Amino acid sequence: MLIHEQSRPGRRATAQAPLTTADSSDLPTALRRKQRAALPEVSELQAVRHYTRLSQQNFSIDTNFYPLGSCTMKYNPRACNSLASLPGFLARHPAAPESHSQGIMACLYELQDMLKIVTGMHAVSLAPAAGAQGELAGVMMIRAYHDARGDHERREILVPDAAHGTNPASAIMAGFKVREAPTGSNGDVDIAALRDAVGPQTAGIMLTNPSTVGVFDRNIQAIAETVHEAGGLLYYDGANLNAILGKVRPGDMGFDVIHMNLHKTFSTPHGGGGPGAGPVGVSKRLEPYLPIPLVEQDGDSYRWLDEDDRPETIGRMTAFGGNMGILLRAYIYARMLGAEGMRRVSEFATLNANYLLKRLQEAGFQAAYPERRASHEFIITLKQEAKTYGVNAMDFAKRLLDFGYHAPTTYFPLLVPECLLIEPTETEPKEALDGFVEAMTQIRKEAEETPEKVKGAPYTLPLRRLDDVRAARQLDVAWKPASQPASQPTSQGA
Amino acid sequence: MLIHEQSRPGRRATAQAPLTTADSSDLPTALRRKQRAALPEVSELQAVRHYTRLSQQNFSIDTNFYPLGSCTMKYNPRACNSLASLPGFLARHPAAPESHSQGIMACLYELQDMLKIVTGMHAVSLAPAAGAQGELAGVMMIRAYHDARGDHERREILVPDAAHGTNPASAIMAGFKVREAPTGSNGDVDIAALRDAVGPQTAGIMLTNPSTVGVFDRNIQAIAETVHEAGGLLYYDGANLNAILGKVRPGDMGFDVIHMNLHKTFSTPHGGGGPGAGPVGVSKRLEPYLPIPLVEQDGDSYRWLDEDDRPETIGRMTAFGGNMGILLRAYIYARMLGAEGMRRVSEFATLNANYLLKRLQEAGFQAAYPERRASHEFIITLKQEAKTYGVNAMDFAKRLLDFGYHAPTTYFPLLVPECLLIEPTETEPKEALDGFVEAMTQIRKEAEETPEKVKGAPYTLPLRRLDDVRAARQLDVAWKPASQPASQPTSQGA
Amino acid sequence: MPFIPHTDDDIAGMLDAIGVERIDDLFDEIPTELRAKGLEGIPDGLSEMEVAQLLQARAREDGQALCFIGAGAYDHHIPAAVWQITTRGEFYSAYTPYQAEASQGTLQVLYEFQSMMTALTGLDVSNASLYDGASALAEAVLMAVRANRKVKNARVLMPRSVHPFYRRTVRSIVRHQGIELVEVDFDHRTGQTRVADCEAAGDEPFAALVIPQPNFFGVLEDVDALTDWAHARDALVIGVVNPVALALLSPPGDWGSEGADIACGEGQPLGMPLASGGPYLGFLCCTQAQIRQLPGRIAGKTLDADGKVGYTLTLQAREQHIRRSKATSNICTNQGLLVTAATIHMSILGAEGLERVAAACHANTSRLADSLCEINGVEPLFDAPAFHERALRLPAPAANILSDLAANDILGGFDLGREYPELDPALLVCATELRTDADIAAYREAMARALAIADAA
Amino acid sequence: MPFIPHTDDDIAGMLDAIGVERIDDLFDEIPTELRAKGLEGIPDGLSEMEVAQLLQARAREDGQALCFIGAGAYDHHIPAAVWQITTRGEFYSAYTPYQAEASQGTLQVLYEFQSMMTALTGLDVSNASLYDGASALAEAVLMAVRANRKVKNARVLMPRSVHPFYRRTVRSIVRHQGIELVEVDFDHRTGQTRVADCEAAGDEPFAALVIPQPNFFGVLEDVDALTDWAHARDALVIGVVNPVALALLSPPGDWGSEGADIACGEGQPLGMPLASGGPYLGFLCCTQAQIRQLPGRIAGKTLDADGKVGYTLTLQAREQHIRRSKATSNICTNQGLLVTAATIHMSILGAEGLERVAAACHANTSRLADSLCEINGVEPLFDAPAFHERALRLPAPAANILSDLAANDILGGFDLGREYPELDPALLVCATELRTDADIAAYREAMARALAIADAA
Ligand SMILES: Cc1ncc(COP(=O)(O)O)c(C=O)c1O
Ligand SMILES: Cc1ncc(COP(=O)(O)O)c(C=O)c1O
Repeated sequence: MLIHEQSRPGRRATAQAPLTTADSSDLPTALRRKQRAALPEVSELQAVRHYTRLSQQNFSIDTNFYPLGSCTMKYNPRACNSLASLPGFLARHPAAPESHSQGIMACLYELQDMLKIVTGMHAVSLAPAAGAQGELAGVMMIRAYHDARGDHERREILVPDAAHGTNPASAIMAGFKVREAPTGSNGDVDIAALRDAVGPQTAGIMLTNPSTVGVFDRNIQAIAETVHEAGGLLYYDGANLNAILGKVRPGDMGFDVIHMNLHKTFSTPHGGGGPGAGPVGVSKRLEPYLPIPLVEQDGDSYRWLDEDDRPETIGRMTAFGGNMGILLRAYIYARMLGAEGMRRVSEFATLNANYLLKRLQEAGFQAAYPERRASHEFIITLKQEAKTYGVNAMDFAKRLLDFGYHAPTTYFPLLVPECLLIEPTETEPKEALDGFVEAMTQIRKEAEETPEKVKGAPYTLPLRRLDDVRAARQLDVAWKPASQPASQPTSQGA
Repeated sequence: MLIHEQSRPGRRATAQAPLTTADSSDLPTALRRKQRAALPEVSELQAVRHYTRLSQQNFSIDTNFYPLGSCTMKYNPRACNSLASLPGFLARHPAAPESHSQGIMACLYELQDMLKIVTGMHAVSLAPAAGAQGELAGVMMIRAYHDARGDHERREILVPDAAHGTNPASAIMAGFKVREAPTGSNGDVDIAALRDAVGPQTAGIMLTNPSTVGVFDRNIQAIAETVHEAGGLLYYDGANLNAILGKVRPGDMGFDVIHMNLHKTFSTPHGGGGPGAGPVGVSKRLEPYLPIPLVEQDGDSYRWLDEDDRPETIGRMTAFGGNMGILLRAYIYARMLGAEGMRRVSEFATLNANYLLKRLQEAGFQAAYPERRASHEFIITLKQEAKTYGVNAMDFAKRLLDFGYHAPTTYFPLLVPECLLIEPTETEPKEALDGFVEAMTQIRKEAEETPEKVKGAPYTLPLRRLDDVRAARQLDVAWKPASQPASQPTSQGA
Repeated sequence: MPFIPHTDDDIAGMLDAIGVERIDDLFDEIPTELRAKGLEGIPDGLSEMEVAQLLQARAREDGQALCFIGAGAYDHHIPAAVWQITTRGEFYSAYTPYQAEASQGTLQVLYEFQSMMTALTGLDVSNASLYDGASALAEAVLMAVRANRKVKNARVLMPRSVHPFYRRTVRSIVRHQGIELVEVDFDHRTGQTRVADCEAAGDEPFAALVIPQPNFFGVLEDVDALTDWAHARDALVIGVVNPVALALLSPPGDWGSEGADIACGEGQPLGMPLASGGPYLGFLCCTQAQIRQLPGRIAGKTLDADGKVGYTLTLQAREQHIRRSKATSNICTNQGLLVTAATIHMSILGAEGLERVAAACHANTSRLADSLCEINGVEPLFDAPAFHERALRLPAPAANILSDLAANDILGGFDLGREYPELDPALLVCATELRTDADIAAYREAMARALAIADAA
Repeated sequence: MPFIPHTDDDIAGMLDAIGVERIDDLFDEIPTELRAKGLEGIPDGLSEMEVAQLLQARAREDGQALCFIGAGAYDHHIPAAVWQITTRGEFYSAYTPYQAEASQGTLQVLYEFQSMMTALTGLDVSNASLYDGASALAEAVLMAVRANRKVKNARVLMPRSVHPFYRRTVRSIVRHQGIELVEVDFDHRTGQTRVADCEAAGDEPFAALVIPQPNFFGVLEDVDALTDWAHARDALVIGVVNPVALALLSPPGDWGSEGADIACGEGQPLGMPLASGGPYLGFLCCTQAQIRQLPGRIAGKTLDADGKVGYTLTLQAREQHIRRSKATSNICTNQGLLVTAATIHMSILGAEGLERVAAACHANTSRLADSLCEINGVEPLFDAPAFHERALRLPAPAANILSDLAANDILGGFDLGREYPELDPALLVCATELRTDADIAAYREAMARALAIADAA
């Protein structure tokens, strides 16, 4: 039941609103609202009960193993939440003067610094609000670089076919054309095809390494050389940083610009779809273009750098400098890990992925790249199962929910048919991985014996399988009052 | 699965313990632990996931209508939790000097004051940690009073047969004998029997009014007179204060001493079995005996009163003066309500109870006291249903769980056969009451048509009906390691 | 090992199963010369206790000054229930609800949020959030240009009375898509954007007009006239609105004779703490006609296999993960948790509660402005009805006054001269429902002192 | 109406259904002359916002001084996860788990808590909490007297080295049950309770001996000798223990040749904030033989109708709601939410984590004591191994020194002379793992200054 359906006119059992209605009669009538907005009228208890019960209908890290590939669903330490929510941090206005901001600025400055070190980049801006915004900032900096050199013909960005959808979309937003770079059958970028693709039109290439097919591209140096020689720059999609933290640095691989999804590698919560944070790091030649604001250390204190300090900046990505609360959480996480802890992240993420891959292979599942090491994630393809039993990747995914496991990413990357992209992360114990293998094995047995059962899943959740087609065809994206309610005049300041 | 069963030796994936083990080698070996305690070794994620999932297996106010009679399960405002948890309050050591305690002492002082006003008593102590401890303090004060007067023969406390079990148990702890006072067939105390029962041995009587049968004893003045004339004192069990808040005051009814369950009327959380707070209020003649500490206003500041200030005090009930965090929550709640809000509490609690009673009666259920008004709660008896369908009160209770309603209190008070004591509280909307009536009606229909179905309930919860007899017969009250684990020496300060 | 649950036995068993000797072997596809030698400069790990001590000290450092700055971020009371529920693990640690059956909590919240935002804005549909108000405006601009089939050029009229940071953000984001942002000046007497100012932008057609309500100065625009004027020129109208103000003000859907086409803004006033500027929540609503141009997630109602009502992400063909380079936007991760907070916040307050909050802010800000204007030399900058913020002319350099006030732990407002040199010295002030009479008196006193000092100097 | 959801329509409909005209009619069984006329003196209701402002001001008033007081309440680090989970509505707002099927969360937590407490104390069974450590000791005394079948008299030996507030509480609670509490002095050189001190209590049999470990002074008692001595006299042994200290110290179940019979104490160090003294958590464990004398709730394992494992309250025949006047105690509501916190706390820290915390407290307190004893005139009061607390002799009146320190926002310890005049002037100090070297240095400096002033005066 929607909260709106629990609403009753005149109900407002909360202690929240000011007890009296202040005078607002000076507001011109013509500009006033004529009828109250149809927001729910419920008691505080009803709201609490409603949203508490709704929350229970979610899978989440805090309740389930969640091996969603490319998403790095690992434990979000609770300390990050409580410390980022200290009153001093919550109360600070974004336009507070630097005199009242040194505490948070110290955190931000140190975070910039740590991100520089782990990525091997020359400078970092924390401004972008998520990975995709980091990408946009990144490709805009590439554009600014070429433009500043008068190199106006470089209007094409290469993007591997396996890349995340945000990569081409971001390139387009920055005014580029997108050209696909094919993935070879071994999972690495097809170098020959790449050589053919680069040219004077090449502004750059967007890669993630390990790539979204879950392998580390062994030719990365050759790729970098190829692109650089053609006059292009290399963009690193840092969504997969969890695989290499402390092991290999994008800067050392030859990348010129990188974004990081702090809501992945640095374990800030995903929140059911954000907020995230997508800081960007750059090599020296791109530094002038970094989005603002930046934090600079100035003797004993910190100060903001803005347009005045950075006249070539690509500018501001949001009104107030980014998702500060998320940056704080990432900072707290990074301080708890330290250098040693960061290295362990990638080591154990990789150990878990390779172990799980191996166990699934032993159980008869087919790896997309059986000759390769898994990075922090890997792909299995169910095309065999789909063909033999008529049970596809989506069916497996839905049936997994019945076992209490969130499904892996399905049908991404698109180039592998019936694929599951599986990322266990380092915070899951071996028992969780073993349990997952058991469930997958069981489902395959079901697919063989009673395929309809798998195709009808899920069964144990609050709802059975949902009809996506209906949702799109019979669009209903907002509750509307049955009959526009009888006009309730808003208070006229009485 | 128990958290212990998820434990693996050597697992400790938390950032919690100090990173190094400090030296403790100076502790004498003979006094040291020889073997580590068998506490679980799990990761922080495992603990978070385990307890989050466990929590989801509870019914609670925040998720369910919970009409548990005598327990006043109403909305616990979230503000009470967050404000009582302000760092300044959480950090204060109980032995902090008064100079560092004026903030909380102001709250406690005002709470004492408000409780005096709402109960009509002369003075209040916040010390008792729960209702039962308040009762103990109360009867101890009665004893101290008689003892101070040299009235050493008064060793008997009268307790109605319908009283809560804590009443007789508390009287016994204070060294009294307990004599039952019978309830008349109309729900009021049997006055004639009472008159016969009082005498020079009478120290006092423990009553709650409205009583635990859910009616207001109309003879309260006659009772008071009878007991007072016999030289006894009147104790008011304030568990039912929610029924009369702002409507009638125990002090005005003639009571000499009262405890209040702040975790009922003042909406502090029940927490799955506490903590509560059971302040006591007294008439003037009992004031010297109040348990300490008390807060006194002294000009512009507040000071503690302890044994030195109150030489006749019955003393200390806990080491540090009570459940302060709960007292703060009650204070916050009281301030949000104000006088008007308090009156509304009893009005709407009573409205809800009488409405629900009426609707249930219309649906064919039998009230225990059909001629009487319900107070904030009422009793229905299912003896008819038990006889006709073989489906008893417990079966109804269990089946209600399947409908998402917590069961009312069953088999209490004992004098009404197959009873359900139902207390909807004022914070539930009419829809919740109507839904409950529907569920009850449906269950009665099931009892008639398919009694086995009701007797087998519940079906939709994580577990079916639990075997209490087995629990008591094959006692297992603590997990023990399968084999005492191989001796793990504790660190010797290295 | 913080957060890593592997025991020595686990590690040995797992390596054995994989068939390697040590974990490092798993990285053997990385060219040796690339392997990072170390993380010099990254400090050693700290226990949670140590980090807590550090962060507590830092948070204390920033103090809790008395805040009279608004300028797009408002210090409202947030019911305690909002974040206690929002941070429940099931909301906090869930991903975007791709598996609808395992995400009904989040999905229903999104649907309810969309319902509430359409109710507030008076438009047909809402997305499920963008990063913040400024980036939402950028998306609105892009969307309007795409959506306007009648006007083929990509000119967008952007009043200077729109929040300057919003204008900068829009400029950053849309600059490479051939869009021309045409600045429209405001009337320096009233602070309003007049139709005449718009007309000064020239005769060329334009795809959209942006209308802020209230505008950055808190001044109320004549939204009806502006809307009708733009519509008469085949342009779309984008309203930039404050959702709390909408409890009292005419919703974009009611502007002019046809209503605005798009509304966007900052959701922060709906239950988000100031928190240095984020995470906040951008919202974007539009008419049914434009829904396929709307960027971002949208939750829709549907049925499950048993015919029960449920919710799922819909119209995904607009999005990057399906459409890639042809998507309406690159947005992926958005502000889901803030949407949850906003939804709970709105359901607890209801329309009447929001209305009371809005009225209290309005009254407090008026009282503050009146009180400051009692001081010699301080006077209202504009002569027009205003809401929520007030622009004041100062008799001394604003920067000095502000730093004087800050030294007394009063954040006195936003220095208008920094963004509008022609208005210097001037201050934009705001007093939400949280500012008491005593706070206002304290500000007035501190201001009087600061001005006296400035005067003496 | 805060928290009351009734609309005017609801009220009218409900009154109509009941058949009365107004709500007040429902109170017509209350004699008119008793109806309260009003609630004069109760202030008007405040909005949540206003109450928040008030409480924030009050909490600020109490500051956050640097705390070196222990004396039974310890300032430990609490993992952030503990209270974020404990305050989830399903734990926070549930009742005592009477309906087991609807309360498996709470019941399993209780069972796990009992398991952890038996592991820590080395005893067989644990209840599911009492109010606090002091009232738990009172219940332990009552229980021992009931349980001891061999000794019929009700004498209990109570060392003066037991926390003075615990002794007072025990006295209050048991005074009317014919129990004689016999005080046993301690050795003024070592601070320990010696067997010889116990023997001074006379030859009469006694039902139980209470042994604190560590004792109030932080001094470690010779628990083995005391336990064997008491057992040789047919008395039961009650250990009063600190659960964090138990991570390092021999558990009561191992004391002497047979082990203590009962252990009780304060659970506060297991995840509860200082919070002015409560709510904390009393625990009580005993041997299997005594289980039927154990007061309070006990959760037990059982099976459901399908044979699945579940948990339920058991042995309820001990309790007041079944046994009424014959119950083992009157306790009903206990400290369930704190049990939840403690259980989560222990599962996050584990035995090794608790051990490290204990060792850190021990080392910090030693460092603090050593550091203070560098100051002229400050010296250790006792010559014996100690844990967690240290008693120091001062060269000046403790009260003056403490208030001097407090003026510098340092809470310097517990004034021993108040409870033990013969020790005056002396201080009991404690530095938990949260006190840094800088904190200790700050204390030392402040103490030196305070003593210099006292000396000069
Ligand atoms: C590989 C990859 N790149 C980019 C992104 C986009 O990041 P965000 O969702 O933070 O915008 C994601 C995340 O979904 C991703 O997995
Ligand atoms: C009528 C009555 N009296 C006394 C008590 C005991 O109060 P507490 O549980 O707080 O000890 C209760 C509560 O259970 C009760 O309902």
